[in-house]
Amino acid sequence: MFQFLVDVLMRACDLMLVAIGMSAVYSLMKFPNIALVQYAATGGILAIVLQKIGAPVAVAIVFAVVLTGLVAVILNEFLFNRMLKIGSSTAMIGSLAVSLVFSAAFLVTVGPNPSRFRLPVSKPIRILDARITEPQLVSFAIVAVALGVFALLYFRTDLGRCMRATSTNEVLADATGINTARMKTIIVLISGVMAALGGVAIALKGEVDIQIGMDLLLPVFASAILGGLGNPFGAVAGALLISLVETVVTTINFGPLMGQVVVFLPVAYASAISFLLLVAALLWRPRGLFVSEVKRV
Amino acid sequence: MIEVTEVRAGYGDGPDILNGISLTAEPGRIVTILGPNGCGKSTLLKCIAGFVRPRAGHIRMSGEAVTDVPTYLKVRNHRVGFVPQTDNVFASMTVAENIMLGGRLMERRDRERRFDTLLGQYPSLASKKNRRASALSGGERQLLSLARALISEPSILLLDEPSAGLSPRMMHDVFEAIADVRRREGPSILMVEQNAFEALHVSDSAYVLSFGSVAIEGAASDLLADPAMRSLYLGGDKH
Amino acid sequence: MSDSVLAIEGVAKSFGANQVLANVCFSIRKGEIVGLLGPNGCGKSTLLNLISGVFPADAGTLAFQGENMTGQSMDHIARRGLVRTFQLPSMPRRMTVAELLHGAAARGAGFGSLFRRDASEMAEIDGLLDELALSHVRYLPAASLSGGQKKLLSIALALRASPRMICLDEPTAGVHPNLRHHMVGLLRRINASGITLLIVEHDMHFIRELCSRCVVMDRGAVIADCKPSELTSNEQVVEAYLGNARQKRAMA
Amino acid sequence: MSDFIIHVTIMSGLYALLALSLNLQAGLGGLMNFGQIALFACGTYGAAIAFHFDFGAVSGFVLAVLAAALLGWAFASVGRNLQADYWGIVTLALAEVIRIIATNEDWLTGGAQGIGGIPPLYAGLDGQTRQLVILATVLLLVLAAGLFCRHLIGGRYGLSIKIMREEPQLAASLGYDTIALKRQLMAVSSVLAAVSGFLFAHYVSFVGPEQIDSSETFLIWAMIVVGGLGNNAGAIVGAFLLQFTFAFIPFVKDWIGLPSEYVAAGRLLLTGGGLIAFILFRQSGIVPERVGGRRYV
Amino acid sequence: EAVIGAVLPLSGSSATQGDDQRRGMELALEKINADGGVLGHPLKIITEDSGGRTATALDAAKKLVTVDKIPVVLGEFSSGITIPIAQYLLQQDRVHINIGSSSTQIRSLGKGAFSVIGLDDVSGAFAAQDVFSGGAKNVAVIAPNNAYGQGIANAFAAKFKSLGGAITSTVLYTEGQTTYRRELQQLAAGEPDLYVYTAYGKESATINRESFELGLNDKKWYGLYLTMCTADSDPQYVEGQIGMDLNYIGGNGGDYQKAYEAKYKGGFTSTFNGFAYDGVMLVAAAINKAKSLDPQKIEDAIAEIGKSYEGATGPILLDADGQRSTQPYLRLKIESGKAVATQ
Ligand SMILES: Nc1ncnc2c1ncn2[C@@H]1O[C@H](COP(=O)(O)OP(=O)(O)OP(=O)(O)O)[C@@H](O)[C@H]1O
Ligand SMILES: Nc1ncnc2c1ncn2[C@@H]1O[C@H](COP(=O)(O)OP(=O)(O)OP(=O)(O)O)[C@@H](O)[C@H]1O
Ligand SMILES: [Mg+2]
Ligand SMILES: [Mg+2]
Repeated sequence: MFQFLVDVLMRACDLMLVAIGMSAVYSLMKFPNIALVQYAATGGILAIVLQKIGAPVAVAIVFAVVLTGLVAVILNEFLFNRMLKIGSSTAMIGSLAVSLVFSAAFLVTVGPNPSRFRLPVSKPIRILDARITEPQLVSFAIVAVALGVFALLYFRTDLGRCMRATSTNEVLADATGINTARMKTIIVLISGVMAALGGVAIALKGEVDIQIGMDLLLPVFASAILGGLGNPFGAVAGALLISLVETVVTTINFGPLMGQVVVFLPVAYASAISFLLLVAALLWRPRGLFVSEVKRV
Repeated sequence: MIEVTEVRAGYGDGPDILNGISLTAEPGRIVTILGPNGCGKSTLLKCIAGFVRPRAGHIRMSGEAVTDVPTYLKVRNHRVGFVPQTDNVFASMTVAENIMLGGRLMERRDRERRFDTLLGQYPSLASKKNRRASALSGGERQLLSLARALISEPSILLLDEPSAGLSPRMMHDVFEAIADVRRREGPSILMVEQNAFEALHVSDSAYVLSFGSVAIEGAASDLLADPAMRSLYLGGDKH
Repeated sequence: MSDSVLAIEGVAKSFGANQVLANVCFSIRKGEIVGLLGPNGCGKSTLLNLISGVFPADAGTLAFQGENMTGQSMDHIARRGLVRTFQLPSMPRRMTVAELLHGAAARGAGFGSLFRRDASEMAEIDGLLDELALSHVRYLPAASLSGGQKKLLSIALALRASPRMICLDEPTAGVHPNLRHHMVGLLRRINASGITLLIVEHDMHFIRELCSRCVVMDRGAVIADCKPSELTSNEQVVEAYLGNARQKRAMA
Repeated sequence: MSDFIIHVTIMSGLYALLALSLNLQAGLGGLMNFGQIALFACGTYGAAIAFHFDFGAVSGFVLAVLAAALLGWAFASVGRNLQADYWGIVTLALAEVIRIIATNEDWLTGGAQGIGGIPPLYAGLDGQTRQLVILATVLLLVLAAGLFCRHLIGGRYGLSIKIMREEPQLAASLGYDTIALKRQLMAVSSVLAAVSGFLFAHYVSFVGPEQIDSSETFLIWAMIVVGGLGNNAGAIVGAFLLQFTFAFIPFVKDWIGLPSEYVAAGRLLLTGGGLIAFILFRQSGIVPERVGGRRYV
Repeated sequence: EAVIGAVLPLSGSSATQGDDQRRGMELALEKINADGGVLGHPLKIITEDSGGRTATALDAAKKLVTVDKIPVVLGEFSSGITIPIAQYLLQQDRVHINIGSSSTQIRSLGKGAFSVIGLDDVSGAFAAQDVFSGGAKNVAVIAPNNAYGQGIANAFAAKFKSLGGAITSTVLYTEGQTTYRRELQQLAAGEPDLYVYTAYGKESATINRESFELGLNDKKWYGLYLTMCTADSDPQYVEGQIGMDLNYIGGNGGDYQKAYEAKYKGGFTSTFNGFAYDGVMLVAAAINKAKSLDPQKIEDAIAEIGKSYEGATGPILLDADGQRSTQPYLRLKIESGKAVATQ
């Protein structure tokens, strides 16, 4: 049972930080930035490469994350801001194009083979009936701390309030003395950092390859939208829900019902089922599960 | 103090909406801008606030040139309060958060004090303090927007139709409140209005715009007194 | 009441714990021009939303021309001839005023009209634009109109939808006084052509000139239903809505 | 060389049909369909299944068209009160569900192995003539579809769709049944996609699940964004331009003399970078949409 | 001057394998040209990227045929792409060499299509026999949910059942996930005697690590193409695994392996480089034998050579359909991080 929870959390952690980043950027820029998943890949790969050339793990991680954040800001400044002037679907296609360039860059720099941190192999620790390894615990901790810091920032500081104000009404935010351009830069930086941390968290647990970004795209999208785009903490809940459903449907043994020992739903259908859940949830709450905004006339 | 000299402005690469407008609003005075729909009143306010960049001409606030200063800096440096005509609230935030945001540049103590007095003045908002602004009725939004602008004790107040959609009683209260702010804090108030009579009653001077230029300017009382003016620009002689 | 166009019976609506409308009853006869008044936030727009089917009522029934419309969708009700305007109109960014007016006539615009293009309505649209002082902006994107112009445009749009009854939500808010005067004439003519009008309004002159009857609400309930001239003598209405003596003087 | 150009033109034509279909939905109707490839899949699998079970090409065509119209209808029904972005992700998820089904139900779809050996159209003709006849067929279809779309957008129906796209509430208040409008639009445009898929299956002679990966949808999006969202000519031009670019990238590679380990990176870089450059320097596409259309300016 | 073509997935989700195929071809090219090339000229290969997409691959194949006028094309990796390009090539009377797909559908492509890789029925049957005779009666199978995985899992199951064994569960996993814990737990739920798995580099690394973490390594693991399955995994996780793989030893396989390791600094990334190598070598030999670049003549020469050809991946015997009929396999075991042959 506890193992089951660990499995759910582990999968959710992989999605959460990137989904938060996507949702946060969406709230201010009003377009789903596909390149975010590549920031996650960049974070993970960069940290591994840095460790390989001699940096201690912690230093490698910090550098990778900060660098990725800066890359996110620079791309936003030079590309996405200009694309957004044309329209949000244009910006989205633009971010896809940026993702392709990222793939190309990865392909020439690190090649298609997976890589991982050089960490001592640790025997899993037993907690109740679950087995967890040390790097996994570290990766949990990173995700938890990142979430906590972001929550404090978003809900408890003036900066967070200003971000939320900018995301609901940019013109009025400007008229209230908020530097909306800077808010956007900050949110882009934060999203880049969050995505990179997400990538690092994945890398710590195991291995990353250059496809990891594009592989994350759909589940991250699903999480962000299930929680309600523009509501970063909805994305967390969305990620948890998606992984819960995926895990539940694959661990229920239908065998006894059908008079056989083990009959599982084919795992291939796990993601299909979580997508169907997404559709059903949106039929019920069209703006995501955790958006309580009223749109009135 | 707001000084606008020979400002021309328009949207995108469209034609000029403002064709060389000049006006001044001195501290402690209420200046009302009147004019038919689409003559450029809101554009003028947006221009002063910095949302529309003038194509020619100058804007000064408290004697300082601010023509190309971005909005948020104007708001910070010259304590500008702005009530837009539409989209005037932070829809997904609560009423209290909306008002507090208006005062985010103030000392915390001052802000809370002002917050309490404002809610005292607008009981209909006080009772909806923790409700999302998106649920408010049209009139309630109008009040909220005004409260948000007033909390910071602005020295320049730009009001785009503050009385639109208010009940007669509320409209009266709002104009009283504006007159009251003028008396106590002495900001320069520039107000666009369609409810001309009520607005002129509390104003010191007025400009009537027509197709992006000033057609008439004068003291509010003179405009009210002139019957020709009434029928031509103020909607007939009904009062 | 055979000539009742719109009958509202015991309508109630809450948003969460917040009861906005409670047991609202009144009816409107064919050809009437009724003003719906009340302080801000008393529930006028919410009532219009219920009547036009934006969302369903929690309780009560709504009947239009004898047909029960409770719980019907907005487009269904509009096709039956009950059309409304919005208090804060938002207009398309990528359609011009003229385009919008052409498209506003929903009847016969279905998939079947694929190969139909007629210019006969041009004259009608031109007339409307003239009447509402919008001729010079006809080729501008509708969203770039000024606040007042949008209000005027939304009246024109409602008229294009071949209505039997129009509910107007604060048609004069933000409209220049001269045009308000003009609008009285326009609405009278519309009414004379057999269209019933329900008008939410705060401009008492406008109400007095136009309406034959006023329904006044306060905190979600009807507190008065009378002739406009009788409003000032109703203590409750003065207290809740009209306010101080200067306003009363203006009404006198 | 001319054979190659004929081939690329045929492919471009097939993509042009897809782009026209998407342009009707996204450009005219504001429906951000990210599941376009699923409608195409109805076409390919319609042809493949009919072949597999020996129904004959005509019933394959009927099957393809019916399935696509039905699926389009279903997409619209699911999205009846969803915001554009939400609906976009929902369609993406549904398309993925369809791909998963196609991968796993091998009794029907051949599973991951796909269905091969689908006979070409005009099987009676010899190779060279057949290519030319297919080319003519495709180009005629593109022309017809283009004219049809033009008529649809320019006419009364187009106006009502536009109101629905821009201000659904306003449209409903004027008496438009917005859900019905969406369904009609989706059903009609889906037929175009199905025709494209049907021809593709017979042309390529093989149908498999990797052909309907979600990245294919992004490609079609890129075509209409490059061409100018909302413009029919733009969609066609975009499809041809991108398809020709992709087809000729190998020549650029030969010409530069790119070593083979950089072939893939070069391809990604050219497509991604080219797309970015295009968006930035040709802001609203080759043929931008004009507000007001032809009649009302 | 002899030029041949290749269409490989150098980008997209199979880029790892595609890149490894490219390496094999490169080694073959070096060897051929060091030995004097073909028909007296150095051999040249034009490699095109398929991006893992049918449409792109088809464009590439058409370019190779109509523009570069190439008689022989090798490739691709996914059966779903190999089949359509092969069909096109056969229509154009060119020769196609399958170097990486193992779908049994390939058998029915027709004349002019050859496979230097044994199709799934061959390898699946061998593994089933091997596992069964090793004593396991109840096994669970995990394989990727693609043409290769479905094919080999089916072939294995068919043979294993016919021998009298039982499959407790078959899990087809979706590639590219960050975790396979759910899949592994499904697998374990049937309590098999042994796990049979096959996975590409990255996925197998994750699967091996997670099965270690979940304690699934208390049972035996049998890898189909064991070196591919363990290439990217940490040695600790895979210690003691057994499995089958293609035979690189004997013939010129040993030299090939050494050359690969010298050039690319490490063991094989996947099993596919060897087939790519053999494919090129076979074509070169055929061109030399045919003394012509005419596709028809090359085709005949390949059929002729294919009667007995010693490749790096062992003897290549092509049957009447042009498919590799037998494939020598090795039984391997991971001991102190190295795959060693057992008997
Ligand atoms: N969707 C909603 N959710 C919650 N509360 C709502 C909602 N819509 C309206 N309300 C509340 O219901 C009350 C009545 O609103 P309504 O818009 O009907 O007022 P109104 O009479 O039209 O006022 P005004 O004259 O200011 O437009 C208001 O207090 C408003 O806050
Ligand atoms: N964003 C915009 N883009 C293009 N044109 C615009 C835009 N906003 C306003 N306009 C045009 O500028 C003119 C003046 O608009 P403005 O909003 O300043 O009018 P106004 O005087 O405030 O009218 P009202 O009393 O109706 O609010 C109008 O004709 C309008 O069409
Ligand atoms: Mg205005
Ligand atoms: Mg209202």
